[in-house]
Amino acid sequence: MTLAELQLALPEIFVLSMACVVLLADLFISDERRGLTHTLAVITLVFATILSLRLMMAPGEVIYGFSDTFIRDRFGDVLKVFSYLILIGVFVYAKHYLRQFDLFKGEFYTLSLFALLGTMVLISAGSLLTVYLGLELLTLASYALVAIDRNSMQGSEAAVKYFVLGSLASGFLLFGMSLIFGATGSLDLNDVSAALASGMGESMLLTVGLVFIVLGIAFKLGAVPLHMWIPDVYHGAPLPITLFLSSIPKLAAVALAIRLLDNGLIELHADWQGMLIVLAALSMILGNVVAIAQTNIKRMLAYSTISHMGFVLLGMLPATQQGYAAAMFYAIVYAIMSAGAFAVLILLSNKGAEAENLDDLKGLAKRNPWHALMMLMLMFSLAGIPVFVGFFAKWQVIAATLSAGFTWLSILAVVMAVIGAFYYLRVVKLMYFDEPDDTEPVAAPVDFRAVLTVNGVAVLALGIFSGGLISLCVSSFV
Amino acid sequence: MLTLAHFITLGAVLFCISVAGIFLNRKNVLILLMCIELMLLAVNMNFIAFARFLDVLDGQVFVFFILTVAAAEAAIGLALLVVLFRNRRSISVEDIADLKG
Amino acid sequence: MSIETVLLLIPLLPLVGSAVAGLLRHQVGRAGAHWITILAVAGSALLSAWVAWQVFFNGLPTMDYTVYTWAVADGIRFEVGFLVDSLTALMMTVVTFVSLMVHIYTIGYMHDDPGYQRFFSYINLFTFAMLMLVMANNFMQLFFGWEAVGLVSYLLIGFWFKKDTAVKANLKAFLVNRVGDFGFLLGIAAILAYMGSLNYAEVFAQVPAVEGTTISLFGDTQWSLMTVICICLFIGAMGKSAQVPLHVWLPDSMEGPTPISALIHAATMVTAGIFMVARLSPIFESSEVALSFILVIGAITALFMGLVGIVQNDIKRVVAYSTLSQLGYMTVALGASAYSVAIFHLMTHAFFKALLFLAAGSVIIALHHKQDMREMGGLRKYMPITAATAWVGSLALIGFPFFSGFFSKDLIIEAVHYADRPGAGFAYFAVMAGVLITALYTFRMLYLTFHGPTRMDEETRSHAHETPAVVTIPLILLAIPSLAIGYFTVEPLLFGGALSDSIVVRSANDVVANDLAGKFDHGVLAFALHGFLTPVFWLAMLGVGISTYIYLFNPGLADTLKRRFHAIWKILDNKYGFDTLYQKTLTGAGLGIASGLSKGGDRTVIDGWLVNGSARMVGRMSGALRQLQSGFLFHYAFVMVVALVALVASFVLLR
Amino acid sequence: MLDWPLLSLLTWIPIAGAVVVAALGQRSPDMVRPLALIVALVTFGLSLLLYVGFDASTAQMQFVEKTVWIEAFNIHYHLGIDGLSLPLILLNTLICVLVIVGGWGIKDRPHQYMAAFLMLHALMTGMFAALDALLFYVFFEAILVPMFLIIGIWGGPNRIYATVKFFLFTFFGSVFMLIALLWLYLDSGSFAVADLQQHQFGLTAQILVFLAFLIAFAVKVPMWPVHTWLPDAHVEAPTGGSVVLAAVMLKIGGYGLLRFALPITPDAAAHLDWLVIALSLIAIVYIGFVALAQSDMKKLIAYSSISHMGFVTLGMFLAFAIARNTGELTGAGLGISGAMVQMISHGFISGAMFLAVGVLYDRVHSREISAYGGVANTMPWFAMFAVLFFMANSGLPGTSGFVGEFMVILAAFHASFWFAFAAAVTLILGAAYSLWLVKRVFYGEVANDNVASLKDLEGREWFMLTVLAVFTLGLGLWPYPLIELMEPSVQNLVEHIMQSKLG
Repeated sequence: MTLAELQLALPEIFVLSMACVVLLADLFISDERRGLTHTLAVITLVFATILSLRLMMAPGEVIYGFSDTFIRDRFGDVLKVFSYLILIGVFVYAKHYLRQFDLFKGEFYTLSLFALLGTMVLISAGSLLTVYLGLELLTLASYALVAIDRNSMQGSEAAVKYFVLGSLASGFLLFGMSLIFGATGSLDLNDVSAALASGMGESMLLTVGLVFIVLGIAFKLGAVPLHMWIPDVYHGAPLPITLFLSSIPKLAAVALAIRLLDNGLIELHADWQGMLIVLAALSMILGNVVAIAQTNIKRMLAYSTISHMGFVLLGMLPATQQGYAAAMFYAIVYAIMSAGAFAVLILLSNKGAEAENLDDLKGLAKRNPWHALMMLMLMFSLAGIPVFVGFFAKWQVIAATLSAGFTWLSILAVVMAVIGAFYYLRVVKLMYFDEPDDTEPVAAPVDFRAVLTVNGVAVLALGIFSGGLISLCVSSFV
Repeated sequence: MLTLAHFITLGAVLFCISVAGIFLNRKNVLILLMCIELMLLAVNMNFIAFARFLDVLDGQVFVFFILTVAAAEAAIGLALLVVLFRNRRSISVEDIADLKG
Repeated sequence: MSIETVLLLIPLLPLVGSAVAGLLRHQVGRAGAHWITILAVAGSALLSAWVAWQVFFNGLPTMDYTVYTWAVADGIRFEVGFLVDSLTALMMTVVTFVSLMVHIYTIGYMHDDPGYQRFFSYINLFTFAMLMLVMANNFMQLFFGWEAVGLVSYLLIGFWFKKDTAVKANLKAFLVNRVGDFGFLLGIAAILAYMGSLNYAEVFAQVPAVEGTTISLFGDTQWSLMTVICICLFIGAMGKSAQVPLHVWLPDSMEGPTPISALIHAATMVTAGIFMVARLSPIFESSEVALSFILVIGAITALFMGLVGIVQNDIKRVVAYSTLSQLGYMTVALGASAYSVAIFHLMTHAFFKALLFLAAGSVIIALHHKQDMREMGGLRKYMPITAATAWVGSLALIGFPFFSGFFSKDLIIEAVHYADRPGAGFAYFAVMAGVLITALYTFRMLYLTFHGPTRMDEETRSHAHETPAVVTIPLILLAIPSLAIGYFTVEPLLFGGALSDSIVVRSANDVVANDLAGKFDHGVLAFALHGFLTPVFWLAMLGVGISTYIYLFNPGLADTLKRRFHAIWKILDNKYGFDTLYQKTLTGAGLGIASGLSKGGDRTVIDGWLVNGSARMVGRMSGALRQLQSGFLFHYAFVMVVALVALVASFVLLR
Repeated sequence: MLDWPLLSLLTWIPIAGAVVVAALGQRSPDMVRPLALIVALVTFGLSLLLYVGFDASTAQMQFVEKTVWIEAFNIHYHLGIDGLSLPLILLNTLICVLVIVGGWGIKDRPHQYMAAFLMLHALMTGMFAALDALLFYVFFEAILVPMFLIIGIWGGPNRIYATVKFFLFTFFGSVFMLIALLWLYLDSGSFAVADLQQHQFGLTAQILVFLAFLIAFAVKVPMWPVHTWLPDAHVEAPTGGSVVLAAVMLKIGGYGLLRFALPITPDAAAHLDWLVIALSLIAIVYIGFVALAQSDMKKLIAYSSISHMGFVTLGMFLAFAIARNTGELTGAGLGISGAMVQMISHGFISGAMFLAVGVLYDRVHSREISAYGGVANTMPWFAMFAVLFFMANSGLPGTSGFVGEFMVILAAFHASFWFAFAAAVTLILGAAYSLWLVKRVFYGEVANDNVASLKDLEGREWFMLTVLAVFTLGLGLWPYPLIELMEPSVQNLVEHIMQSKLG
């Protein structure tokens, strides 16, 4: 372990230390001054951003460290930077909610930062071991986050369901890893890849292992048929937690998929491509169709997540740079859009009552035109309508699918996008075409409104100037 | 003579038992936690067997990490169980089905 | 002023007049409106007369030039241009003269109408449109004028738009005309497709080249191109000139004010079809089949529409059916290749039929818009000028020697007699029988209106008196040509070659030159005197006699006959059931199809099943699939395991 | 002066205007309407500069602007116009002014209303000028958003169904185009329309791509049987929405067919022209009948629009049948020019008819034909305009409605007698439904108190109807300038589509 290696992991080390600092500092901060914890956490993220950006600006070769268990590449840096930025948003959104619901405590920040750390480790994982550790760090923190409201029936139910199913999925993943290890004799992803390339390993063992691993990935993404936890957890968890779960872990899941399938198991591409096709098709169909019948907007967005993850998988399956870039772009964009959408729900939540029914959105355009406009843009973006960024995401993954020769799958995808548009339109309809039940104007702190504005406008700006982000993603896979 | 196949089979059987336990058990959440532990042990069995037969130490190292994580996982799992019980006065798996549809 | 300017002014004057009277109706007021429009029409009438003078007497050569290029697309030039030759000059003069008379007459007729300015605007616009039609040098402009006169006719029939019958009639008129235009447009399209131009001269030059062309319409049957074109074009003429079976609109068009019945539905617009066929004689000459078709259609119209005239009681409708019948005569002449005779009859008919309509209108004014002849009678005592002019018109109509109608009608009969093409025999019978019938209904009308006992109520009778000068002067001015124009123009027009630059007849078909010219060997006077000896004259006299007997001396007989021949009377009274038939089949079926397609096709199949059906299906699927999310942890775990087993099975075992 | 990036200005000025108008709405509502009008007028004025500077002797793209947009995919912000797009842009900017004037009386959220329309028109200008397929697609789809809101917010009682149907229908069609464009990009490596038009590829692929384009544009046109969104959308939309929808938005489909389907996949178009022709003729006849059966004025006009748009698609696809049947190309250009003229003319006429219905609706609040009768008694000037426009709708010579139909029917005869025959049926049906409506609404005795209390046109209405009347008559009496403008482009297109692209 050299100093240079430590420098590679500087952001991780920084976030870890700061997570501990926040944990400790929070103990000494009185409830009235809890804002300090928040500020500290945000500052952590700002500095982490700077650190990662510094690494990103450095000449962009792939560097391995810590006995090749750690990879520093542009892909990782970009994902990390977006993770920080989105998490800043999550923190700002969450603060407003936590204050109103008497949940404004340090645990949220500590757990989130640890989850972020898990994400970062996962993103930079170069070995099955680090993959596992990152993943567990992320998920264990997430389980706790879901149950952060200790008095919530729904929250505890969601947490238990999440925990049991998540552990089961981890078990799948681990079992798969053990088989891959058994077949190749290595935990290092590059070595696994090299071993496979040299024809090593029994194919039976490998394929069974691959199935387990793919299912583990699918669970993290929430792809059908391993999606069952998503609606219940999204529904049961408090809004800021749902907001968190729908953004950062998605980036982690994409990283997980790319690290394992591309870096490690690219030789088995023929097999996992087939599996991803099934998962992607089922996710797009089930997610979009079932979302239509939902009246609870959290559940609706949960099913929408499922369908979007189907689209992300589309980008994965050709195993091309263009495809990975598309999947990465999609995940980042989805995280941004989803964060914004849940933020609007937080905005609408009043003391003691979450806005979780679609009807709560009624007449928002009259109550708060500006934020209704933001929500409108987010919804059209989620639906994949140009010029919003969601369109560019869909467009790229469909291009990837087409380039792999799966015309039928791309047609299925666009047809499902049309069906999906229906429920996003319903949100717009409620906001703009219906009269409000509650005419009270919607208020929120200035930082909340500013971030939400940035979030909404980003959806438009990233669309109009999508070239930059696309180039960034493409350059991650050169 | 015990071959690798025996160990892997044992691992697989353990894994299957644990998985079956998760979806067959309808009463007690605690049993689910035990099944999860069992599943991790099945994986450990695999890793150790492979490490031994392939003569690669990595697998054994991995097992240590798994054990550690399993402990953390159990801790969190039990904590969640407590929360659940506090809220519902029941830890029956059948009873936790408010969230659906 | 160059001749081009003059020609441009002729149509533009009424257009400007129309725009001013119509758009600035409040500014110019009632008097302003009629002065402006009458001056405009008078101006174009004078200029038309001057042009006609130049053409007929000063030997002005045929003018064929472009006024402006309407469009150039795909190398095809669409132009607005004038073709001025003898035929055009004649038509221009007739149109503007009759129009002028009607304008003047309107001052009296529409005196109390609130839509006074609007009416003048419309008839001025009509004059413009009709002039554009007759002056056209290409098919597109012809179609322009064709539809534009249809538009004005629509507006004028529905002039009293509060009257339900009027707005029904104008819709009907427009639609029936559109059926004709449908054919007409196809004909034009065929001409462009096969001859590559829409200019008359260029098309005429192309005719010999494409004459032998055949096209297949149904399967492999080959049709002569020229026949298809001619029949298509003639369908247009059938609509505009109200030939059976597209005649149904003309009687109903009498719902409009009488001046326009005279101008549009007797003298000018309805003869556009006749004019068109004559103008396009080089084309029509190339298809014997089409000419036979024309001949038969004309004959049917001439005979059967005349018969209906006998049973009508509305004075305007009698004249309207008479118009139909006379248009049939003109069509027969066209079918016999006697285009010039048709045009000649067109001209004489324009004068005497306008006269008859205006006379009828004069009666209607006097009786305060009562039109039923059964409530008239003996009016000659109250309105002598009207009665006298009506007599002139009637005598011209029945073809009494020396009256203008005599020459034209007699020559048509002769032409048919000499024509030898399929259908000519029937046509000859029809036009001969028509003479008897014409006399019958014409004198029935005269007697019922002006002679016999007065049958009006007291109130009406006390107000009945001769109409003012604005009404009677046009009557007199029209009576003069009705009486005399035939005598003076028959020879130069038909045999002097005055129309020879515009009408082309193949020598084998040329009955006018081959057979009729001989009749005039001893001069027009001899011909007219000889008219008293022909069977035609005696047929007419027979009709007059029957009429006189029944309506003047034995009024009860009409009712007896009506009862005795009730079946026949019923058929005639129903106008052969055309209206009912169309109402039931075309209108009924059309609306039936419409609502069937709307309800069954659009709302049920496309919207109900396909569009909303698929939306409903997605909704149901959504409801069903969400049941899978049962809420039970063990179900969720089970699904994961099933997925695992399925994937392992499909990717490992089934490989 | 003409160095200005006119097309960008035309696209972005109204967008900027829309943002300002929307932002201003809260604070100074009085400023909203004049400001929107000024923006619309400026845009219209700038579009006239396009007309002035346009060189009508060439089929080359003019006023071209090109910058890299998405480098990774070789996508450019590439604008330019030729004779096919210029008339549509002019129509668009003109209608924008009229719609802003027409929306003067909107009470509910006027600032958003004005902003939505400015946005809508800007996007349409951009779409007509886009020379990069993806840029085109972006504009093409983005148009849905403001229109969705316009119908949904300011629409009638059943507006939700109508606007969702409108949105999903169009979206459904367009996603297939997206796949086709992506496939073409993967095959050719470019999104530039010009490159795609030169790209050679096999027949099966062409047919699939063509069908994808056809679905997308057929929904927009709309062609039978994917037309049922239009009547609903029209009925529920506010007057301005209906005007834009009919006057400009329907043209997108026709324009797309000309710009994409025909030149990119000419061989497939030649193979499948029977399909388009059949659908067009069905639209003309079938929809003509359906229009007869309507009792709602807007629905009737909507169906009449569909029927008239049948001429557009018919005219565009005649070329191949003409070439097959006669062995030469005379008439092919006529058909396409006719289709273009029909689009422009339909813009004036249908826009005017919807405005006319709006005039009545503002006063009586009913669109049912049976709610009226004898309107000519109380609104004589309005009746004059209405008769003019409905006559124009039935294809009266001298009005613009005639020109396109005439040209297309003439061209159709070159292809087949029966094409022309079926197309000419509109002469009868068109007159029947148009004039029957006139009869029932305008003629007759005053039907009820509502009609008796009607006031004749006021200033704004006079202005809008007069402008449209002038254009309707002007184009009908002298279409030369318009046809001259697009003739080189049309000829170029005909030549292009006659060359097989089977590589």
